Amino acid sequence: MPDYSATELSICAASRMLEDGATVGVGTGAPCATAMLAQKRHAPRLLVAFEAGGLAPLLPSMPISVGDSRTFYRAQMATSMGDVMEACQRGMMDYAFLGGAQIDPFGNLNSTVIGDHERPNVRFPGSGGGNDFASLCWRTMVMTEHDRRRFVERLDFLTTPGFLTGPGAREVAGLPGGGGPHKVITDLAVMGYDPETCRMRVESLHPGVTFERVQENTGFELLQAPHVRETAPPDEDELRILREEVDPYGYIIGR
Amino acid sequence: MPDYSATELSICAASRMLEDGATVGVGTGAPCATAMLAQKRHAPRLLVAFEAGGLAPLLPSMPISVGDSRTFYRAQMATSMGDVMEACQRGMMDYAFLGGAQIDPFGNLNSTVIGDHERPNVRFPGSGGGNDFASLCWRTMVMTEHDRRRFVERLDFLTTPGFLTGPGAREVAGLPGGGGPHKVITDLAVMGYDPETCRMRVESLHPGVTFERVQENTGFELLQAPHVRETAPPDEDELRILREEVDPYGYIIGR
Amino acid sequence: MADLASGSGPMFTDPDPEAARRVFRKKRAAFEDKVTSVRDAVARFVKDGDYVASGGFGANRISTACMHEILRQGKQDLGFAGHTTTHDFEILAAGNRSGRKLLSRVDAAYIVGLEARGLSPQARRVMQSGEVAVCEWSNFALAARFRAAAAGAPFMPMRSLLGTDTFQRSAAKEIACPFTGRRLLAVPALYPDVSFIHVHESDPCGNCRIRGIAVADFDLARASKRLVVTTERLVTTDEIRRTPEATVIPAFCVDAVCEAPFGSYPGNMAGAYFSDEDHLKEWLEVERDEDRFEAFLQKYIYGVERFEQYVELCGGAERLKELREMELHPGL
Amino acid sequence: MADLASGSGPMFTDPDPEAARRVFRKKRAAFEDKVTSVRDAVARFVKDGDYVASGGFGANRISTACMHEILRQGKQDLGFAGHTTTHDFEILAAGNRSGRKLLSRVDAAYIVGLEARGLSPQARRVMQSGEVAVCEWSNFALAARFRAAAAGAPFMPMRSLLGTDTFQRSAAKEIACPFTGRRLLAVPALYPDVSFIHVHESDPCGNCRIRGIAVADFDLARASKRLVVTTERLVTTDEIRRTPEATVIPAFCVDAVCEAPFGSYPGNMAGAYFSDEDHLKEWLEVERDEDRFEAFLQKYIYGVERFEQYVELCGGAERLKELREMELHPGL
Repeated sequence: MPDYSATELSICAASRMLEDGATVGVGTGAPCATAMLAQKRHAPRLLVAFEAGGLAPLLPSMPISVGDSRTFYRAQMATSMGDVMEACQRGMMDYAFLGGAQIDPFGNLNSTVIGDHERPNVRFPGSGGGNDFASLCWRTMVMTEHDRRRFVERLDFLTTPGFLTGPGAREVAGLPGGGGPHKVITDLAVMGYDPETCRMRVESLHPGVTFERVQENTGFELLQAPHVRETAPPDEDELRILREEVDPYGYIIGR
Repeated sequence: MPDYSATELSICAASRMLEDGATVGVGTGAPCATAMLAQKRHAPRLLVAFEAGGLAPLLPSMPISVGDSRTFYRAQMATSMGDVMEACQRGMMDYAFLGGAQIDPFGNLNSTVIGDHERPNVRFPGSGGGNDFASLCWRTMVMTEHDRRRFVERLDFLTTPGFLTGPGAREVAGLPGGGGPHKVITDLAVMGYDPETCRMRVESLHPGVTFERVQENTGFELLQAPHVRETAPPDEDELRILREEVDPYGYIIGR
Repeated sequence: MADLASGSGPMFTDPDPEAARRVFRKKRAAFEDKVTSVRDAVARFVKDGDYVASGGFGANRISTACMHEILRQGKQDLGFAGHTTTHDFEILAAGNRSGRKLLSRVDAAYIVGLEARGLSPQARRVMQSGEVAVCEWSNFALAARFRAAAAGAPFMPMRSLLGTDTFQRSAAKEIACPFTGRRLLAVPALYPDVSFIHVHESDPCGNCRIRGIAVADFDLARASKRLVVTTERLVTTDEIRRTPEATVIPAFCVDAVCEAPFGSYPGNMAGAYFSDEDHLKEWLEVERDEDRFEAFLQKYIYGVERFEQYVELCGGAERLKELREMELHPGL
Repeated sequence: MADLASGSGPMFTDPDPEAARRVFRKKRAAFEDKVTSVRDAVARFVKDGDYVASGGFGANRISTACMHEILRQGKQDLGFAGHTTTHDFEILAAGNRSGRKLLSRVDAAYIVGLEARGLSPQARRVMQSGEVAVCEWSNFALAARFRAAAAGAPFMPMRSLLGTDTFQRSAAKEIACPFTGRRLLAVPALYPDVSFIHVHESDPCGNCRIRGIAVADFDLARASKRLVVTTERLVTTDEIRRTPEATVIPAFCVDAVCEAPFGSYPGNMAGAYFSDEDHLKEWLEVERDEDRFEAFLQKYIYGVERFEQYVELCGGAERLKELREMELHPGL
C-alpha cells in the first residue's frame, strides 16, 4: 500500500471517472493533471479541449494557462474559443472539469466576488469560461479543497450554474436539458447529487475520513448516498504516472 | 475614333464608375470583366471580393465561377462565404455589381421564376448571393441587355431588393439604411434613379442611341435626368486592355 | 414591433438544438480510423428520406464521387440544401427521371444553373414539374443557417432577404432586435442528416485541411449529424498535428473518410486541377434529349461501379494532366 | 414567453450595426502601407474615453508593447473588454494609481487573475475600490459579442449565462426563440473603438497570419472600429499571397501595423518564446507594496521610451534565448 497525498488521491480518484472515448473541457491545475493522468493510464482516446482553442493536443507538460502553447502542442486542431464553446453548445462535450471555487448544495459556483458586487471585499476573476462549460457540457466535475469557506449554504454570487435552485431549474432557466453537476472531488471525499432533490451527497469517503469530518468541513447539511463506499486509493501505477509523467515538477501535487 | 461593340462600350462605361480604393462584390461575366478593367486602368487599389470567399485576388484570367480558383488566385485572403457576406453586412462593401436579370422601375430584380412559384414556366437559379449583395452593400450596379422582356413594370418574383416600393421602403423593411440601386448599364444607355421617386431614369445615352429607342425597349415609363448626356465612348487604351488583358478569348466581349 | 412577418416556405428540418444535442452527444470518435469506400459510406450513411447537403461551391471542390454514388444506389425522397449547387445539383436531378424521385424537397439559394455555363435542362425539368417542394433562400441565408446549427443555436439574426419575395417563400421570420428595436431576419438552424465534403487532405480519423476558400464548409461540417469526407489524399495524423492551425474540420465531427483522388472532377480543385469545361458542356448538351441523356448516364454512371472508372472514361490521366496544367497556369 | 428578464449591468458601447456601418464604410485601405511605431499608433488611435480591447488570451499572444505604451502615454477613462485578460489587464490596472484613472469601465469575463499564477494585488485594489464600473460576462459571451459585431448583427443568441448572477449583472437579455419558443440569451454586439492584436506575421498593409489558436481575434479584428496590429515580423504582401488561406486578418480591417519582435513578452508566443514566469512572478510580488511597485514601473515602463528597452532590462537576447528553448522543447 503506497503512501500518497490527499491531492494525489483526489486526482487519481477523479481520473478514473473519465472513461476512454469521452470528451472533456478542462481548466488549468488539478483538472488538467487529472485528464492527463487518465489519458496516460486508461483513456488514451480521451479528447481534451481547452476553452482558448486547443483541441486534442499531445500535452507535453502541465499548461500554466488554458491558452498557452502547451494546450495546442501537436493538437488535432488549434482553433478559436468560439469553435470550442460552440462544440459544447452543440452537445459534443461530455464533461466540464472545473477548479476550486465557492460551492453551494446544488453545485452552483462563485468565482466573482465576496461581498457586495459594486464594492466587493474580494474581487475574483469572474466566470472566465466556467459558466459556459458548466452550462453547455453534459456533466460538470469540480475539484476543490474541502473547507467551510468553500462549501457554503448561500453563495455571495452565483457565477456558474449547478442545479440552480433544484430539480428542473436549469431547464426552466433555458439551459440545455439533461446537463448539470456530476461529481465534486475534494481532499476528503467524493460527492455526487441526490437524484430527487439535486442536493450534494457524499458517495465515497477517502481512506481514514469519517462522514462527520466531512460534514464539519462543510457549511451546509450533506446528504449521504445509500451506500457510502471508501474511495479506492491510488495504485502504484497511477502514482508513478502522476509523479513522473504528468507533474514531475510537482506544480500540482506539490513535492 | 476606334470601333467597338455595345458590350465593350457598356463595360468601359461601367468600369469608370468604380473609383480607386473602393470595394466591390462582383458576379461572374461582365461585372467581373468591368472590375478587372478598372483595376488595370485607373483603379489598381480597387478591392474585388467574391461571395464564395475570394478577397483581393490578382485575377489571372476571367473566372468561370465566382468560387473557382481564379477568384482567390494570389488573393490577400481565401476566406469563407460568411466572412465576405459579413463584411458586406458590416458596411465595408461599396458596390454590389450584379449581372442580367428581370428588373423593374425601382431596380428590384427577379432571378427566381417566370410564372407561378409552385409550378413555374421557367425556373431560374434563384438569389444566389445577389439578394445579400444588393441588401448589404452600399450601392448596387446592374449590367444587362436592354429589352422589354428584361425591363418590366411588374416582376414575376422579387428576388433581390432594389428600392422595393420606393423612397424609404428599404429602411421600413429592415434593410440597412442608405443603400440601394445606383446604376444600370445596358447596351443602349446608362440609367440611374430619380432621388425623389426612386424610379429609374436615363442619365446618358450611348452614341447614336435616342431616348425614344431606349423607351421602346423598356417595359415601363423611363424618366430622364435633368441633363441627359452622351455616354463617353471607350478610348484606345481601355479597348486595348479589355481585349488583350481582361478578355483575350472574348468570353464576354465575344470576338 | 407588431407587424412581424413570417415566410410561408416549408421548413424541411428541425431547428431545435435540444434534438440535435442528443444526436451530437453520440458523435465522439476523434481517434478512430474511419477510412472506407465511397460505396460503403453512401450505403451506410444515406437513408431514403434523408436531408442531404453538399460542400464546396458551384462546381468547385464538390464531392462528385459521392453524388454519383447516391445516384447509382438509387436513393429516394431526399431533401437537399442548394447554396450555389451547380454540377452537384445537376447530378442529383438526374435521379428524378422515369417515375423515380431522388429529390423531393430543396432549400434553394442557387440551383439549376451552372453560373456562366448556362442552365441545366434536366434540373429545370425537375424544378418546373412541381414534384419538388422548394423553399427560397440566399447564399448568405443558407450559410447563416449552417452557422446557427454549428453554434448549437436555433437561429441566426441577419439583415438581408427582408422586403422580398425570396423572404415570402422562405421559412425565415422577422424579429425585433431586443437591443435596438430594429427589424431583423431570423433564419432557422439547418442540421443536415448527412453531408458530403471534398477536401485536399484528411487523416484516417477525419482531421481535414482545405486549400483556398472554405466557403461554408467549416460550419457545414459541424452542423451535420453525419459527415462523409472525401479527400484528394490521405495524410497521417502525425502530419496533421505538425500544423494544427491548418485543420479546418476536426475528427470528432467526421463519420467516414474516403480517399477519392480527383474526387471533384469535372469540377475544379484549387491547386490540383481546373474544371473540365468540355465535359460539363457535354452534360448540359445531352440533357436536352432524354434518350441521349439516358445513354450518357448509362455510360458514365450506371454503367460503372466506381468513380475511378468514370474518370478513366473521361480521359483519365491524360485529361487530368491537361486540367492540372490549366490550374497551375491560370493565365494561359 | 411573458417573463423575459434583462441583465441590470451597464452597456458601455452601442450595439447598433447602423452606427457601426457608417464607421466601417470609411475603412477601406486594403493596399496601403500602414507601418508605424507603437508610440505613434497609440498616440494617434487611442483617445481618452475610448473603449479598448486586447487580443490573445491570458498572457498568450498579447500586445504587451501597446499596453505599456497606453500606460506610458497616460491615457485616461478607458473602457476595456476583459475576456481572459491577465497580464494585459494587470498592466492597464497600473494606470489607476495616485488619483489617475486609466480604467473607468470594464466588461469582465476574466480579470484580476493570472490563472495558475494567482491574483494581481493591484488589479484587485482597483476592482475592489468601486471606482471602475463593471459588467459581468463569460468568455463565450464576450466572444459572441465580438462575433455579432463582426457579423454586423446587433446581437447573437446563445445558451449559457442563463439563471445566474453573472446574467443579472450583465447587459444581456433573455429572448424567446422565434422558431422553438425556447428561452435563449441574447448578447449585444460589442464594437470596440480600438483594439490591439499581436500576430506572428503581417505584411505592411495588415494582412496577418497567426500560429496556433486564434482565440477570438478573427472576430475581434473585424469588430473593431480601429485596429492596431503588432507583429513579430513583417513579411511581404507577395509572401501573404502565396497561401491566402493562411491569412486570418485581412488588410482592409487594419489601421496600423507595428513591427514588435517579442511583442508579447513576458507572455507566451506560440512557436517563438514561452512566457517569462520569473518576471510575471516579480510583477505579482512587487504589486503588494505600492512603493516597490512605483519603483518597478519607473524602471520598466515610465523610465524607458520604447518596449525594446524594457525587453533589454529583462535580460534581452540572453533571456529570450532561454524562453525560446522552453517553447521549442516543452517537455523539458
